[in-house]
Amino acid sequence: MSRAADTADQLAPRIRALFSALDHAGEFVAHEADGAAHRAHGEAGREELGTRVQFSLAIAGQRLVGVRYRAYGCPHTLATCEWLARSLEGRRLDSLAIGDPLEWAQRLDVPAAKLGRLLVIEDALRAALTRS
Amino acid sequence: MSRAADTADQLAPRIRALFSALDHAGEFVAHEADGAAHRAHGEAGREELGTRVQFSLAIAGQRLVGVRYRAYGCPHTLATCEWLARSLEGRRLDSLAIGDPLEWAQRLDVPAAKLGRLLVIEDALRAALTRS
Amino acid sequence: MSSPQTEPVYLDYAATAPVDPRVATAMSGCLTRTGVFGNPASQHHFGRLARARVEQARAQVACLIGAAPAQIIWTSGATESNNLAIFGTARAAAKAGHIVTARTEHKAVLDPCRRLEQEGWRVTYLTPDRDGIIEPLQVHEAIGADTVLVSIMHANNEIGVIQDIEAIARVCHERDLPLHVDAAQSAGKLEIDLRRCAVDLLSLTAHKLYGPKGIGALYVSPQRRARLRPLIYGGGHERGLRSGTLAVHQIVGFGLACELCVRERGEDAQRIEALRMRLWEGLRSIEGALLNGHPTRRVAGILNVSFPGVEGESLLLGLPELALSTGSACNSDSDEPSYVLRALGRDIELAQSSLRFSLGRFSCERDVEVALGAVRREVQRLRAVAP
Amino acid sequence: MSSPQTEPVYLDYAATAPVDPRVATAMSGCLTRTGVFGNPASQHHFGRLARARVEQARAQVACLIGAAPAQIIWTSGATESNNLAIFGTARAAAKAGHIVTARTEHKAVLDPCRRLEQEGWRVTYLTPDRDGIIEPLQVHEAIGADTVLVSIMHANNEIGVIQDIEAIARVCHERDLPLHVDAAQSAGKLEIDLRRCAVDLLSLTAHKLYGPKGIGALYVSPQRRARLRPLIYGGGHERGLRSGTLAVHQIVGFGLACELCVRERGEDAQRIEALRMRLWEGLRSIEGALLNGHPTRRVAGILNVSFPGVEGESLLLGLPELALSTGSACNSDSDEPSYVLRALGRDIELAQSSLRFSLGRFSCERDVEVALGAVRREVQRLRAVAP
Ligand SMILES: Cc1ncc(COP(=O)(O)O)c(C=O)c1O
Ligand SMILES: Cc1ncc(COP(=O)(O)O)c(C=O)c1O
Repeated sequence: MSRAADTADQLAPRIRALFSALDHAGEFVAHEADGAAHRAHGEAGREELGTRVQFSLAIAGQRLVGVRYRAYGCPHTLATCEWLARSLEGRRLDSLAIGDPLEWAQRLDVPAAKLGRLLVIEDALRAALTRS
Repeated sequence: MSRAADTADQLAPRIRALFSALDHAGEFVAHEADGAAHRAHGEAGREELGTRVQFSLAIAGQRLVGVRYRAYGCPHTLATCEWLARSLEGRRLDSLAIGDPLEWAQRLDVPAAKLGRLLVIEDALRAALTRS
Repeated sequence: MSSPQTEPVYLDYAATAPVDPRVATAMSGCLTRTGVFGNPASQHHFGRLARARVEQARAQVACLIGAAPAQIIWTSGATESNNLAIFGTARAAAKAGHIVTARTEHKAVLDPCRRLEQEGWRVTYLTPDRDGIIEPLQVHEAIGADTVLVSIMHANNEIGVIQDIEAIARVCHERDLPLHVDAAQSAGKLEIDLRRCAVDLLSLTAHKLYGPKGIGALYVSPQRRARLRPLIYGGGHERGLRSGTLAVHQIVGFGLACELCVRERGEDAQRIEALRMRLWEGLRSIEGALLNGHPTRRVAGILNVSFPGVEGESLLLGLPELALSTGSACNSDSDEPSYVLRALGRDIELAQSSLRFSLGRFSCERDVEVALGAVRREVQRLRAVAP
Repeated sequence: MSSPQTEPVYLDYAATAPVDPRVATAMSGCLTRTGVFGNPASQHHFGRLARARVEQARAQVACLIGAAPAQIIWTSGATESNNLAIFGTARAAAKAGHIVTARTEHKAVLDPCRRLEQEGWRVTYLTPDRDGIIEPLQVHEAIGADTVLVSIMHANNEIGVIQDIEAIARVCHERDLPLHVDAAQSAGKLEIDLRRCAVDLLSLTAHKLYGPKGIGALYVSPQRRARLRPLIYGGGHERGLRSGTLAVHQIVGFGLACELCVRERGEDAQRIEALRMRLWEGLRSIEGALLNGHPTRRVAGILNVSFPGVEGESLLLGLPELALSTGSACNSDSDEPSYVLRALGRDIELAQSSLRFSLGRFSCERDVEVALGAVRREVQRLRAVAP
């Protein structure tokens, strides 16, 4: 069980901080994003493969007024979802650049071995955006 | 150098005691065994083979009135020479039983690996006795 | 998720146990000039003192398992012991043959077996039942004409399940085959009496029984001695089976640790078992919590539980007040969940949602309460986040 | 012959050195619950603390020899390091080849070579000159088309003679051959800077440089890493080259011992050299006393002297106030006198009449005076007894 890997050492403080405050996880609750014209959902991944992610977007005008997610996955996965939700909330859809997993990994110090997981996040987010 | 062998552990207290008091080593000195009718010498072994032993016997009547030795060899060799000298001194030649290396080894707790060295002692002693 | 104000609670005794203070004291008496610092191979005073301590420790270790001192070979730990047992037996064989082992063995058994496969050997990896048990009959059926060795562990390091080594030994004995047992997790915890059990090779390590890391032993039965090829040559220490200067302080620590186990095993086991039961009683009230491994055939200290719907690495990170291991072992080297749980037939999700709690001599009630509170909190939080 | 009233004077630093008290203190901080007791492979708090110490020590060891930390592989000592270097290189070769080494190497090099000979390898054992020196040209001439490895030690453990490793490394480099160096007796005592010297594999052990027994290292150059076959498998520690739980206290002790050597080597060497010179000045006044090994190309602490006409084992036993080794090593396993002295061309009698005095950090003037008095007395006594 105790293998030679150093996941915990590699965990950037940023990842730890995000992981410990997954404020955007869950559903929109009553009155949240009430003024939204519509909602959009997207999801990707499977528990058996280690990662599953859902995004819910609340859109009003050309603006993302709310971003929520649910996720099953490793700390990097959860933290990246939270970070994306925080950074996208309030942004205009027409000028939206979500970047890509490589860029996220760089910004958040996610190790290369975890890139596959970020791809699942990207799939879920793009699926939601496509429907928005 | 430091091998796994336990020579020092195997050294019986008896061997240690004899080794530290090699009283019969050397030559007969002035007046020692003066009354002896004759002397006999015997030797065996070679330094390069690890052991060399010489015995000198002083005989008076049918009695070994003096036993001396010189020896180059391991502690067991020196101790056995000393023990033989002590036990043979004063004994009558006609009833002399010197025993054999196996018996000496048992009496003195000499390890089996050293039997070869005791054979050299036996050769030297028998050579001297033959000439006495 | 809360931050630890103090040190986390240690629940990872199966990974390594702290050294017993009595053992540490004995060890520190064998280091500096004022202690027993000699090389046991030296023939002088200091060598003799060291040798005496080494031989005393050999007797202590032997006593723990009902062996004779001359049957104990010092190694650097159970990893080396397992390697010596497996490669040592295999390389002494005239040609490549067959080995029987189990999918749930430690890597220190599996990796040597894999290496031998690359050298032309055939290896049967037995699959245990859902509880982690290997039936002696499975071993019997796997043995073929070219089988050279059977290697089955005593207690498993991930799930704590105990194999019926006596019965497996009888199977091997019938076929005149040597049995190697990795007893790293059971020695000092379960009774092992080699007088009553035809084991040929048995691996031990000190650091799981409150001794130091980096020292272990291989028990070698008199019949096997001549048929074991050394791994490490150079001077002929340990009757030629393992060369290298003997680490006196390590050996002395191992010996005393064994003696303490002999004296205190009963008490320790009872107390630790009670703590584990308390822990499981608390954890099973968490919805879906699932015990991995046989419910009763287990060592006192190890409890492995899956929490469906919760990913193990995240669960661990969310428990900073606890120090334990996960079966998901999601790491940079491998994303695979525990191969042991997979061998029990757990699906990947369950395997990656597991935690291994392992308790030991210094565990207490409070540790269990802290663990229960933390796990309840974090499972709830992560489930709330999950889809 | 007199009985020791007190402990004998320790003159066997080449067999093992006592642990420096500063090292012992550091080690004892890595054993019990109140210290750094975690398994460095664990991902939690205790694992991280342990890992940090291990990596600090790796840097300390690397610094001693001018290597990068990633090039240091922990082992259980120089015996294992030598085995890993030699078997690791040989077994990675496609077929049996040729090795060049010397008759004066330690058994931990010679015995693996002998084993390889049994497996079809060819080994050239170079004979040194009368002073114990192997000329680089000898290595050059011994290298053949199928040579796979050259293994030459740095400082000899019996006579203290230093080989010109830099020059030998150049010879190997020209032929694109890896050079293994057993530096057990030189590390911490002589400068070793692998940035300036094309050594591929270098063996270290802690207990000769005031660290603990049972821990060592193999330096592996980046070019060799991928071409070395492990000896011990199971978990993939140390980049797959040496599996097994890392012994944190041992590694920490080794690391600090190296750091102390870096800081104090100069002073230590000067002081020890002066003591050795004093000892030799005294001993050479004994009739026939003969220095074994090169008079100046030697490590500070080792002095090997033959006393013709005196058998070594008896000489030793007659010196109960001294703890040292003899080249005669007359023991139950073997009656052969030192193979190292024989390789220098000493005849059997001289070889079996030798004593190895080895001094170290804690040796003092009084030790030398006691040694001189005792040796003079006992040589005289035994010569009086000899034919
Ligand atoms: C069952 C089992 N075998 C072998 C080992 C390896 O032992 P060591 O850590 O002494 O190398 C361990 C622990 O790591 C283990 O739990
Ligand atoms: C030159 C040399 N190589 C190897 C060794 C073996 O090292 P260790 O005692 O660490 O196994 C020693 C000492 O015993 C030595 O002097």
